[in-house]
Amino acid sequence: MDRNWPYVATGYLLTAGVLGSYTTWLLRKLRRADRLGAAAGGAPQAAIAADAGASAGERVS
Amino acid sequence: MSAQSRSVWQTALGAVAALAVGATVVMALFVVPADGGRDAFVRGTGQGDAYRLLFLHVPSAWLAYLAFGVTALASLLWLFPRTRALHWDLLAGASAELGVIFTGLTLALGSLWGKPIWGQWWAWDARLTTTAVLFFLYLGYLALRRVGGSPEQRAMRSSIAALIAFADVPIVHFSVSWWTTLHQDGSVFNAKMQIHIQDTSMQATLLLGVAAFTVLYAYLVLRRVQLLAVEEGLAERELEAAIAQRVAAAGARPREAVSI
Amino acid sequence: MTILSDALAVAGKDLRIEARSRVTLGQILPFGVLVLLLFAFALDPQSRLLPNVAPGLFWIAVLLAAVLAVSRSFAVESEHGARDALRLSGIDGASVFLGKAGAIVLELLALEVVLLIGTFGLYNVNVRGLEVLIPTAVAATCGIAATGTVYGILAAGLRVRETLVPLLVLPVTAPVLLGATRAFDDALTGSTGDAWPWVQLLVVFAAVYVTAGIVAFESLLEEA
Amino acid sequence: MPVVSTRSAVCVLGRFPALAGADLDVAAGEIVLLSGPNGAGKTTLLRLIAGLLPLRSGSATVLGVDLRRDRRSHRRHLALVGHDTGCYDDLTVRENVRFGLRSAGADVRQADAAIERLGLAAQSGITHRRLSAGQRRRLALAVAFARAPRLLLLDEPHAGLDADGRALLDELLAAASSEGRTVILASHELERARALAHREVVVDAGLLHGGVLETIDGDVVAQGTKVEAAVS
Repeated sequence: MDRNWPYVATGYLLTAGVLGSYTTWLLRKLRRADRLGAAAGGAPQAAIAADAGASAGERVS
Repeated sequence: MSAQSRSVWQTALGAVAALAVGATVVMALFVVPADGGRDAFVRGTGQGDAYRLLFLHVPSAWLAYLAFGVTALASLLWLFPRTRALHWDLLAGASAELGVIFTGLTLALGSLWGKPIWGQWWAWDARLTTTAVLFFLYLGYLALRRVGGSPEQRAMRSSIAALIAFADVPIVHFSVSWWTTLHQDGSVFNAKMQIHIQDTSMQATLLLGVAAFTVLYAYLVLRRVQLLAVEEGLAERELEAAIAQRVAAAGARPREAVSI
Repeated sequence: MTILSDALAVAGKDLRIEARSRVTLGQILPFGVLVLLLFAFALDPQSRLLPNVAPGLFWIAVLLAAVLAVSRSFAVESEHGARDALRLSGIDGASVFLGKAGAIVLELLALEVVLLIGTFGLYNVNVRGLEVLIPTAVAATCGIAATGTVYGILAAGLRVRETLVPLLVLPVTAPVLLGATRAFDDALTGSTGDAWPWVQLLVVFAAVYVTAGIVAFESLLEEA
Repeated sequence: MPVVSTRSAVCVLGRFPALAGADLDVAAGEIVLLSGPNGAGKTTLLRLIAGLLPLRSGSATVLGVDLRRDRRSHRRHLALVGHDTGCYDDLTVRENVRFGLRSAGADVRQADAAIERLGLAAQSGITHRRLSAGQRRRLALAVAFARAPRLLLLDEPHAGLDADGRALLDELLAAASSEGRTVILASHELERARALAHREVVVDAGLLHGGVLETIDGDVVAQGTKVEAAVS
């Protein structure tokens, strides 16, 4: 790496931070909404889908 | 498709997105050579390592445009009576949200690249300027989505706003690029954002980056729509319960005959 | 053509209200001139900077005033439920759009005349190229009024109207600011030939948004 | 063929079910009183009939138009006087009435007669801003009556009116009914309104009692016969 590495590092960390936190927020909210839905007599399969997807999503972040 | 198999698909999509993005990062940071080689960078004919930012910048920019295109398409499908369904509005909203995120990233990454190469954080480059206008256009769109009302009202309002914003994109792009070519400041714009592709690994990495971000977008937009749909469903169920409650409450009271 | 005569009735009503309430004359116009004055304070008037940037400052002042004019135009409709009365009257959405946008165009053109005189006086600019300045101003104003009216009805009746309208209108009208400023610049520096492509851009912009307004206004009036 | 006919009409304001299944029939020439506590859904019902609000479920037909398909084309034949006057502050009484007529495609020369009839002749050149609450109510009624609509929807029309104004309003409504025009009014002035109305429909928590016509037809009502509400 030449002397511009701080810019490159900032760019990559920023991207990881933004996309990672958005994904985490999204999946957490999905899980909570699904639990609420299930509590209200809603579709439990949606909750399963959310939990299954969550692990994949966290790898993304 | 059953919920079970849908969740499997989604998990797979998420995993592919994660792997592809990871692979892009590894390729971009550790595999491809510096632009023009170290000597070229020292001599000032190459961009050295700074250009590695473009492996994120270019896919982000592509995604921003794709996301806004999807928003416009979904809005059109909502407006067209034969395909009118609320999930198009949810898709438009989800896609615009991701579009704004990717537009923001594009601007930030462009600035980070511009500082070492142009010597300044911001240059009035046509594409950068257009992207900045886009960012605010869709920020306004997202603000409009949050103002309340029934789902149908929101869908009508936002789908028309989305198409108005989308119609503006070519006009903005055209006027801005015209403006910058007419009044160019010279030296600052010598370094173009394009990568001088001397190496197939660069090309492959760029393509991989675009593909990876596209898959990531697909995964995120699906999940976002899902979240919006669940929330919409909850609100809908509350409303149904409220209607039932009103009916029951009124029915419980004695109905005295009214005569005049 | 009932659409056009209905539009005239709506525009006449709006202009009559403005003539009587004097909000445009008494508040929006002074605001525009004030913006011109503040630019001079912010940029050193002693330097040769002001005459050079005068076209841009003029159009920024116009845009800010236009946002106020749009807000005012829809405040009038929501004051005593007039919007519902307008819907109930059975008047066509396209007429309402053309009428309200037309009234805003006339108000803004009047405002631009004053602001232009202000710009020439305050920024020490020589008047040249009126044959370019006038079509530029008309085309740009039509574009601004059309987008403003569409977004005005989108945000009408919302509590956040005052803050939402600028956020929606200003980015969309960015090409107008760009084009009108360049055309004015060319006109004032005497290279009128360079200005015509910009005027064409402004005409295209106005055509796109006037059409969009005519098509979409009915749905927005009814369902948004 | 009733002028207004709704079945299980559900109307939602934002996320609130303001109307939870309204069944209402109104025959031509009838004066129907909507009574019920605040928040029962009277205003919502009137706005639904006017076509200002969409139906969530159920059906509504007004002046022969199915509101599920078309909420606009019947509007030229009806007038709604709501809590707001629908007028412009900076226009005079005369200009407001004329604009109301003009925008409805009616003859603006009827404006002065309507103003005269509502007792606003002296205020004809005064702006809406300077009118008192009662005068504003009279102006709103003038705009509505000037168009001579087939269906009059009145939301608390007596509110703010003085004794003369109330008597005048009753007179106008009776006259409209005898001309075959239909009137639906929501009111808390029960004694006054009951004396005027042919039928009372109680709106309670978004539901209607006595809304459906079972035993009468338009003719009976048009003769001014008081009809007992058909209530289960």
